[in-house]
Amino acid sequence: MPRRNEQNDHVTETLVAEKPPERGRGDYRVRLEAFDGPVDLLLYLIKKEEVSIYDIPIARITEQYLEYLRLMEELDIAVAGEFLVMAATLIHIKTKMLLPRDPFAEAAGEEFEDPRQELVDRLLEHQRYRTAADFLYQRRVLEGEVFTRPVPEDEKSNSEISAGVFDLLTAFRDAMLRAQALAEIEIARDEVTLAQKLAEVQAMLETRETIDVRELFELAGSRRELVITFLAVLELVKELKVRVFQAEAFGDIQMRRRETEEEPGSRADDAEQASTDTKGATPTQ
Amino acid sequence: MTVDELKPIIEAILFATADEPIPLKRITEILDEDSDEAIREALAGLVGDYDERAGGIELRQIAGGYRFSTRAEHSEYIRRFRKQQPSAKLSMAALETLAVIAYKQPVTIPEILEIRGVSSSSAIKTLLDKRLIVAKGRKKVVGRPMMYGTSKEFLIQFGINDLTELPNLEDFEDLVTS
Amino acid sequence: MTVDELKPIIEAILFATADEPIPLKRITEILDEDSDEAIREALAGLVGDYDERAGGIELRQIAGGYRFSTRAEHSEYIRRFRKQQPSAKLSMAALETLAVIAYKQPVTIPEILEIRGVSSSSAIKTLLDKRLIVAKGRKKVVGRPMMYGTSKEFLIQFGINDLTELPNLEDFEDLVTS
Repeated sequence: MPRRNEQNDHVTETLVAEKPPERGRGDYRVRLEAFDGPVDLLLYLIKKEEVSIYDIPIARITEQYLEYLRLMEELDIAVAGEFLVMAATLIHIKTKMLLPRDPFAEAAGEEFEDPRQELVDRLLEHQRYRTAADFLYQRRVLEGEVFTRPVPEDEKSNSEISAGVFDLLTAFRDAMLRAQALAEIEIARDEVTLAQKLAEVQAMLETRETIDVRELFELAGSRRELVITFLAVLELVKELKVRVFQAEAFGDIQMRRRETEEEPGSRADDAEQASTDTKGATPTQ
Repeated sequence: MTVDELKPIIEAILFATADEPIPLKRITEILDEDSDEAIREALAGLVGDYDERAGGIELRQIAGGYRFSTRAEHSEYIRRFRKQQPSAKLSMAALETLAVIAYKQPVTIPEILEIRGVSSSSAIKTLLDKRLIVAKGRKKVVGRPMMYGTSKEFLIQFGINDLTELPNLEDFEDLVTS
Repeated sequence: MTVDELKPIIEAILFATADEPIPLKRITEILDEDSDEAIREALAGLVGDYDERAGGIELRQIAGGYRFSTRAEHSEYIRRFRKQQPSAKLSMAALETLAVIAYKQPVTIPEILEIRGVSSSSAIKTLLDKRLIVAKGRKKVVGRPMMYGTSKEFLIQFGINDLTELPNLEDFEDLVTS
């Protein structure tokens, strides 16, 4: 809804404007949807109220925190569960602060534990990581100003990548998704006949001396077409029209026209013959 | 700028740009506020410095431009170094084939073809050469095709203890759905 | 060989291997007739030479290896020359997540959640995509969650030689309270 968006933008702006300049470094300043987690919001409130992190006026801060949650709800910004958990924690601490200290415990020499302690520890830890993030940010910017000698083109050309296990998973998923997509295409696609395939391959052989067989297979849009391509290749080999060979063990299989079969007449005949054979998987001859 | 101020800048530019010789004209275009005279002098100074040092690098005028290169007398060591270089790097095709083998092992070449949709024999050869996969006996089906699986070297190179440590689709979904 | 004879050879090797940091070990493997001591000394000598020259190039220790690079102060000219944009920025969430991973590694997604107070999966995915972090096996607890740590690419992109170079997390406290 346009109206709501407008409102949203407006308030986001206010939030940004209110943010202390310390965090205001343009680039990583803001997540548009208000705060990156409850601890973030809490730290912001503490800074805004100019109170000490070691002596948080818990009632005041809790009230403000809840107000922000209400604001976020009003603006239809999804309030994540974490924010609510923090709200509960704050209220719990506030209640504990209201209770009188246990005189017996104090008499027994037990140290008084501030109900806010755990929260303060968490806030401090969060702050530390934020400062660490700041440090990393600066390091990266600085390092971005440093240039190395580029790898010469000839070494780079075989575009290799160094991979981790998640790259493996991604590659596997991609292959599986592709296999699925192929299966879907198969249903939609007009079925190619062996005769058409034979003619197609022979036409390719007219223009090119050698064809990588893998390349032929890659042209196949479905498993069925793959099988037909394979049969077509077999057929051509059987009829001594082509010679297949490998340049090296495990190398790609290459296919080459046999020069002895070059008489134009016979080729035309073959094409005709093949085209008469429309759906048979094992053509005559 | 003075010649002494220009020298490190020109040195940095020549170092950080590709292997091709850089013509004087391109440098004067970048440093357009400085006189050609000063730039020429800085370049001559750099060439002289590197000659004097007689280190592993020299700055030479070649094919109408300036280029850093190593000296011929050290080529033997560089060649040795390049040869020894362990290449943990894989082409995309090899990586994908390796992924299929890692997740589907033991698996035959026709089965890999079925998943990838393309022939993978050259990728398989690469993976065998790099000892990332090994033959795992023959499958008891027609044609008795060879089955492949990942090797110990694979575990080492990918930094995992055993195959159960490979991320699964659940780990992946943990990351995408948030 | 003497240290003075070793220096140009090592310089040539480091120069020819372009942008990859080369660990000491790989150099000692090539120059296997020379003592590690002499090689170390030659490397230190080279680093010192380049520092002293204060030219356009420096030799730095980064990601556990040695690598030639230009100095930050000349970036402006090189960028003009290469017509290259600075690398993409990371979001604050990604940087904070990276900080947690850098200091707590190996660390799982639930552990990161506990520290940051928010789900960090999309940040983790970004960091994986950018190769700044890698999977480090599974934690031996219920559910066997995947653990993550920083990569060599992280060290390179942030100009760090090894993780011990990171300032102590506790030292950041001064900044926090001041």
